[in-house]
Amino acid sequence: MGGSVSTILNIRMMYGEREHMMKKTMAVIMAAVFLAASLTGCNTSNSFGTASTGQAPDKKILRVSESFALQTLNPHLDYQGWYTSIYGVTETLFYMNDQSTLTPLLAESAKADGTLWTIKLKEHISFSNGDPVTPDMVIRNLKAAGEINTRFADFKDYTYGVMDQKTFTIDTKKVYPMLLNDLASPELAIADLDHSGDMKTGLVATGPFVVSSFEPGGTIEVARNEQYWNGRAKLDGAVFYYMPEAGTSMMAMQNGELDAYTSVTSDAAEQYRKEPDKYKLTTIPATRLQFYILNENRQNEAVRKAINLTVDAKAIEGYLNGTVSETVGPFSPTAPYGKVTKAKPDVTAAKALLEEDGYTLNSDGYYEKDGKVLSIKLAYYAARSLDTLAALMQEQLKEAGIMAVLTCEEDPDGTYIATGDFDIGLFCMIADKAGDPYYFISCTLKDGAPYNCGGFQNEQVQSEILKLETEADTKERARLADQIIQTAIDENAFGYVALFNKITVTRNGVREVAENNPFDFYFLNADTDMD
Amino acid sequence: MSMRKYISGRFLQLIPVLLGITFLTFALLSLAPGDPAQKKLSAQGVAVSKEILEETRREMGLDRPWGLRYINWLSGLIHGDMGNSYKDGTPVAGKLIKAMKYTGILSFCAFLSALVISIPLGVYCGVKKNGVFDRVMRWFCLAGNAVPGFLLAVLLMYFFCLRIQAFPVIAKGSVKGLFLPTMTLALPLSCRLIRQVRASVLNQMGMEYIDGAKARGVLKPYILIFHILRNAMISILTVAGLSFGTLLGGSVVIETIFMWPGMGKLVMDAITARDYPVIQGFVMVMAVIYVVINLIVDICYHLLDPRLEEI
Amino acid sequence: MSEIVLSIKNLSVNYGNQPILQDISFEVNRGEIIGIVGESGCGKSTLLRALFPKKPVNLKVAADRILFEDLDMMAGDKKQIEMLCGRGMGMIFQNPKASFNPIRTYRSQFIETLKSHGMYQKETFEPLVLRTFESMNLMGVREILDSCPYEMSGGMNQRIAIALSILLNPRLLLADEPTSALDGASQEHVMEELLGVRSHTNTSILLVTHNIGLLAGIADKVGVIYEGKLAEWGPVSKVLKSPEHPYTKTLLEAVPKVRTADHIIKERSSESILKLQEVSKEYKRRKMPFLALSQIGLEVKAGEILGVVGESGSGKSTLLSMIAGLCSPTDGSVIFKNKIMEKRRNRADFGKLQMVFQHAAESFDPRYTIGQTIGKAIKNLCGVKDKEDREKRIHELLKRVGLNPELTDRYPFELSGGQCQRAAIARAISVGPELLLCDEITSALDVSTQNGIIELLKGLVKETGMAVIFVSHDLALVSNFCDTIMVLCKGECVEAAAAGDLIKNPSQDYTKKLLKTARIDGGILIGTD
Amino acid sequence: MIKLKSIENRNYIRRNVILILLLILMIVVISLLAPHLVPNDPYETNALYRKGAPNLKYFFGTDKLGRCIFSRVIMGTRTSVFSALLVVTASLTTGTVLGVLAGYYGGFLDRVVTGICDIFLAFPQMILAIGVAGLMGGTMTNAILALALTGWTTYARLSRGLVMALKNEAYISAARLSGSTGVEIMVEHILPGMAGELIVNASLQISSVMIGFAGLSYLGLGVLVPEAEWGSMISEAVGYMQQAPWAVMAPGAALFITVLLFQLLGDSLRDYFGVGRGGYE
Repeated sequence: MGGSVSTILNIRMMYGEREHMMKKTMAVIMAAVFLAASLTGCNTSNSFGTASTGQAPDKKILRVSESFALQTLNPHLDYQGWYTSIYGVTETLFYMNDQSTLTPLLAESAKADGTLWTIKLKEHISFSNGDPVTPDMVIRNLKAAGEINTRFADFKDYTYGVMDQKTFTIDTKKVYPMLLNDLASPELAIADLDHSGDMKTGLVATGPFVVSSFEPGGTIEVARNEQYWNGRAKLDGAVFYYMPEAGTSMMAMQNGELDAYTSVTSDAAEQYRKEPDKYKLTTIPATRLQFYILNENRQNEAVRKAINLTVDAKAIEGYLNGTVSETVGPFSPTAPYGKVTKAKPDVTAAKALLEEDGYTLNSDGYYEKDGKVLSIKLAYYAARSLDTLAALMQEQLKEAGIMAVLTCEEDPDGTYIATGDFDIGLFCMIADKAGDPYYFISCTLKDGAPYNCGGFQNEQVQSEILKLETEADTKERARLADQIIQTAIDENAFGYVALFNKITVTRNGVREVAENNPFDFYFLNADTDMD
Repeated sequence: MSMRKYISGRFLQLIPVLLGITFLTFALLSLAPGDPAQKKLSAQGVAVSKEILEETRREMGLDRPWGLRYINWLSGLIHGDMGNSYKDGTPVAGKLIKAMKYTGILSFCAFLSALVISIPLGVYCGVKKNGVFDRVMRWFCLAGNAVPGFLLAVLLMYFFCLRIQAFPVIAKGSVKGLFLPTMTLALPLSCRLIRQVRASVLNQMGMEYIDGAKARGVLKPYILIFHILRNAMISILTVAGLSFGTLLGGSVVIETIFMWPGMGKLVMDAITARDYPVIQGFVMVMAVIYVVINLIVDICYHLLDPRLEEI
Repeated sequence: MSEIVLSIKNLSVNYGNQPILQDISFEVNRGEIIGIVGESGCGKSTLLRALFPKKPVNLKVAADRILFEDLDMMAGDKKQIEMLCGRGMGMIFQNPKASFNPIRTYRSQFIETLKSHGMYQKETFEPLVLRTFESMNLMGVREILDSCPYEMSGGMNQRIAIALSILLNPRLLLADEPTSALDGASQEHVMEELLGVRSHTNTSILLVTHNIGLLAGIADKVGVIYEGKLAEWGPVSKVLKSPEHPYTKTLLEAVPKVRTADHIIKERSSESILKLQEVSKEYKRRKMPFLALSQIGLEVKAGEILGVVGESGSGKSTLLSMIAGLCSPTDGSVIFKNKIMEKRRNRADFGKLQMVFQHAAESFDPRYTIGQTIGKAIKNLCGVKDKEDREKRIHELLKRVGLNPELTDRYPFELSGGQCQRAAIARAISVGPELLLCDEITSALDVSTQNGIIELLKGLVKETGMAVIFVSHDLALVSNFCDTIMVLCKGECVEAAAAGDLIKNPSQDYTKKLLKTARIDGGILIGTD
Repeated sequence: MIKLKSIENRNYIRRNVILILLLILMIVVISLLAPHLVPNDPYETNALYRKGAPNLKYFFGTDKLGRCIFSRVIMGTRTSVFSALLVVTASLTTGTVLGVLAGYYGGFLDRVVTGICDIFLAFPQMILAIGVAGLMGGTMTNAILALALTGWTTYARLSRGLVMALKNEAYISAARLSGSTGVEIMVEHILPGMAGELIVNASLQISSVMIGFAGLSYLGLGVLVPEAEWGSMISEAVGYMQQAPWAVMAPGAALFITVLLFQLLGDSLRDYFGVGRGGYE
């Protein structure tokens, strides 16, 4: 501050002497001073940021926009693993292929008897600095993740053992069939903890790319990992810009400054569909599910059934033009589990049900029973376009004579989810976390589960859930899961509306950016290419 | 009037204001719905069980009453540590300084270009009162104030980047990237400033000493520069100083659209993610900046108009 | 060059479409001082503005001939006329602060002016200014040049303005009431200076004023303007001694002269209305405590008129506002009918004590009519609830102060200065106070209306027997009708005595000086002692 | 004292002010009768005609969900204009009352009020508004509260300054001497004296509040999605500006015209009352 005070002091002196000098008219000098100051003001600024790397002529650099930016490169912290995986820098022991089935990556094979799992690593896997990946390093990674990531806290309690150069054992103390699915989550990436320093500026891992420059909370550039254990990346490198504003990404794409990006808004998608020669749009249902919980303590069977019959997921998918795909069950159609059926939407059948239950249509088109209009409380929160979904459902219920009263909450978990104060409760969450049905079922259908707040109680379902907890064979697990979910649908406790689409836009000639993989945390890989 | 005593006096006034603000923000944050732990854990929409939630809350120290948290935040502050951000654990001070650099540069350029635009135009309108140019400028300024910032930003970007390809869309950090956000901030600001400059110029022209100077046959440019503009600078400076404060608030909208990682964007994300330490730090820094700006404006005030002696 | 500097032949001037002056003709010879006198608003300042090359925008000037030396002002070429500003004719304004930009040093404004006329050389600048200042016995050139106009008093500003215009050595100097805003002492300096200018540089001066007494000591010829015409013109001795036009006669009588006849001591009841004991008041200005009043003691009996005289800044208005309760003394106490008055006054206290302010129009809220404001005073203090009764009392009051009653529905700015002051007095006496405080109530008025107000006051005192404290800077006026006089200087009471003794044998020399200046205004004129 | 301009100039300005007031009255009437003027239901979605160009049925075309933009703009007047008026009246009354009390009585009360003002002024208005709206949840009442919370300081400082100036006028002391109590003086003399300046600022603040609402809506903190409010309509339509420019232009023009009218009102009132340059932010 001292600086600016002194400059102001000498303004006063400057006025003094200049008056004496009085050579040229002051008007000219004043204007010149202002112009000079504003120009210098502008170009001092280019000394601070890194000028944007234009398209280097010979090198193949993929330019991508991402709506999230990392502060540090530590893959185990919170969700940062998702992004180190997107940047093609980190890999996990197993990964989910496009059919969301578990496939080995760094690991060769895994088998379990009771609670003891033996996992064998692949032969020639190595870090980007050439050091081989040892079981001991893998175990240290899993423990580190357990320490700092509360969602994987169990990993710090498991007991580990090293069998030989390539195999190690994990004892999970109680039967936990979903261990391999956990090992496939990007948070459990394997990094070289000895040479990555504090992971603030660099990261040594096994992925096809290495970090070449990283600006916390801003742009990150990756280059081809010359010592990649699994072949050679086709691209020379990639740049990931932090562009939170969807509109800006669209304009950058149209302006030729971007080659690909994901989570494309419906408006942008419609714009890209207009120019098929330039852009390629890939839309697949991903793992984020929009569903509603019907409160069994408040509405009887007939009303809930009528609601399920009225909500028309196909029409909703139409309105949200391309951001979501209607779904029957909570899981993506390509997954091996979640093969369930539900009744086709049929408003007349719904009305018949209501009339059967003693409701009569009143003058302004709503059903009422002994003087009271059938008004149901529809609670939602204004994120993940649940607000548009609520508005659309309100319109559809109106046709069936059901008056839906919308209430928007800022924090669903603190309000209607906790208190159960709703007739229909909208929610949106990731249903298929790592290629296994148990996670969603334990969150929404199990007794006392956080999102089982609609009074859903079924002895038979509870016993099936218990069995699912310990069932190792994947086919049997799928059958059990299907049966559980089918009962929930038949009992009209839940209504699965739509799965968010993973929309990826790529400039023509860009291939293999995991655009067909339902999971959000895969993007850049060795096969990604552009011409 | 000793400058140092005055400045230190003003800074002393800062202490109660700071205490007031930070206490108000802490109270506001604790009353607000939404739980930081919940926001942090389910950032990507993955639902989380109750125990994990409880544990994270304990880890973040949210289980203690907010009064207690306020006190140890204050004690931390005295040792110069503003605590760490909930979102990614990095120290708040670092994040704020980096964001401050970006916002500082953007605000400075916008403020300067606003001055360069509005002072000459304002003076011309004042001197040529009710001429054609003056009327046109009046409508231009009224219109300039009537366009919301984000609409102006998108229209400018659409026109400059897509239509005439003058500027790249992704130009964060470079001089070219500075032009569009500066213009979007500078235009509405200069609309307000032109009106103010015109008003103070007219005000000065009505003063008696102008007749005195004319009677002595002083030439027109001297009257314009040394009498009218010099005295008018006092009120121009006050309004400009105040508007610099709002600029420094980092107009969130402009920074989001133009990917300019300034303070506005930082605090906007912090609010949605209920990142209390960052919000606290931001509020503190803004209060200090605001008082400093007022101080500078006052000092210039006294330099330009020595009559105000009651320091 | 010809002897006649300026000759005007039947000039007529109007503002927009409102005629102000008609067929004015006169000539000004080199080195001659012409005095123009007339009531305020009779158009004497407009005459100066009409003569000056740069005219206000809506001033329309028509004349057969206006010749400045040999340049025809009406038809001459524009450029040359423009050049006259400052070089040919200088202008001195009534408001001393008007000639300089308050926050820029004199030096920069002097240089700027000289430069505009291409007369500035760096080396000769300071000696030139030194010589001119010496000729006008202004001391300390360097300090003056480096200080700012706001730091100087009104008088100094005016003298420096004259010095600057002399630097450009104009042939004619137009002075528009240069002294009316100044107090006695600085008035005297400015007059001497103007005489000095005439003798040193043989510049002729056109001096405009509303105070005819002033011209006696300075002007060679005098012109009297009455209703837009030149009612009288001639050498000063003829016009002042044996005026032809009746209006000039009334002007002469209205000038207050120091009354030397002995004052009849009215018999009064000994009951004391107001007593001040060692009252003093301290303000905080520029960090240093500024003693506005120190240890003032005074006593006023019922029916007594106390005159308080002092120059501006002597604390006389502070004294009044303290008595009225608008501000509280730092120490000492105000005793009203032997009850100590604290700062918090209730309605009963106000009922017995009222005040009239200097600028009458400003003492009325512009948004209410005269009737409403007076009505409110009656409602609050006399508790007269119903409307008709109040209406009747207002009419009665207005008649009593010599205003016709249908003025009640008129707004303050629709009344003349004199009428406003009478209405203010009506409001003050509406509650029948026992003490009336008058804060320079006549100094903003013309001499003729001034006498009217004084007569009204004397009548009211005789009628109601209330006491009056009359504050003024004009000793001559005060000596005419006050029973006792108190002289204030810089917050201290210099002298206080019965009017007669104070005039005849003043003990303090400050009072003697005041008397001398008061005599110049009125005394020389008639030649009595 | 109020400088009264020359008479014929004032008639011209008065005619101007009345003309603008009429136009604003028209807008207020539109917002009052909105539910009846609306050609079709502003909330009714029409899947077949999404982002449709303006035609006879939909004068301004339709938005992303096929809702009639014309009717939403008409309904929007109600939310935008009324909430802006609400904010301004709230901040005008609180600000003026506090400012006058602080200015007239001075002393401790004055220090407290200026202290609170400093605290609120240390927050840039937009950031405090975002803070309150963001933390308390994005509803209209919160947005109104947020903007009112930051708006009152302008009036408090303005009225305090004016009272300090008016307090020493001769007619105030005269009124005190003629027995009017403090409150009477404030109501009868001081408030009318300031009315001009306050009204000018109020009308200018209405326009900046409306722009503020639009900004809040753009950040998703303004009004709830289905409700029709110009700010949220603009921010939603900006996304598909290239496909359906009318979706942005219609609410944009409506906001532009209304804000322009209030600015004009403020400007001509300023000339009418001949008051100085009150700062409005």
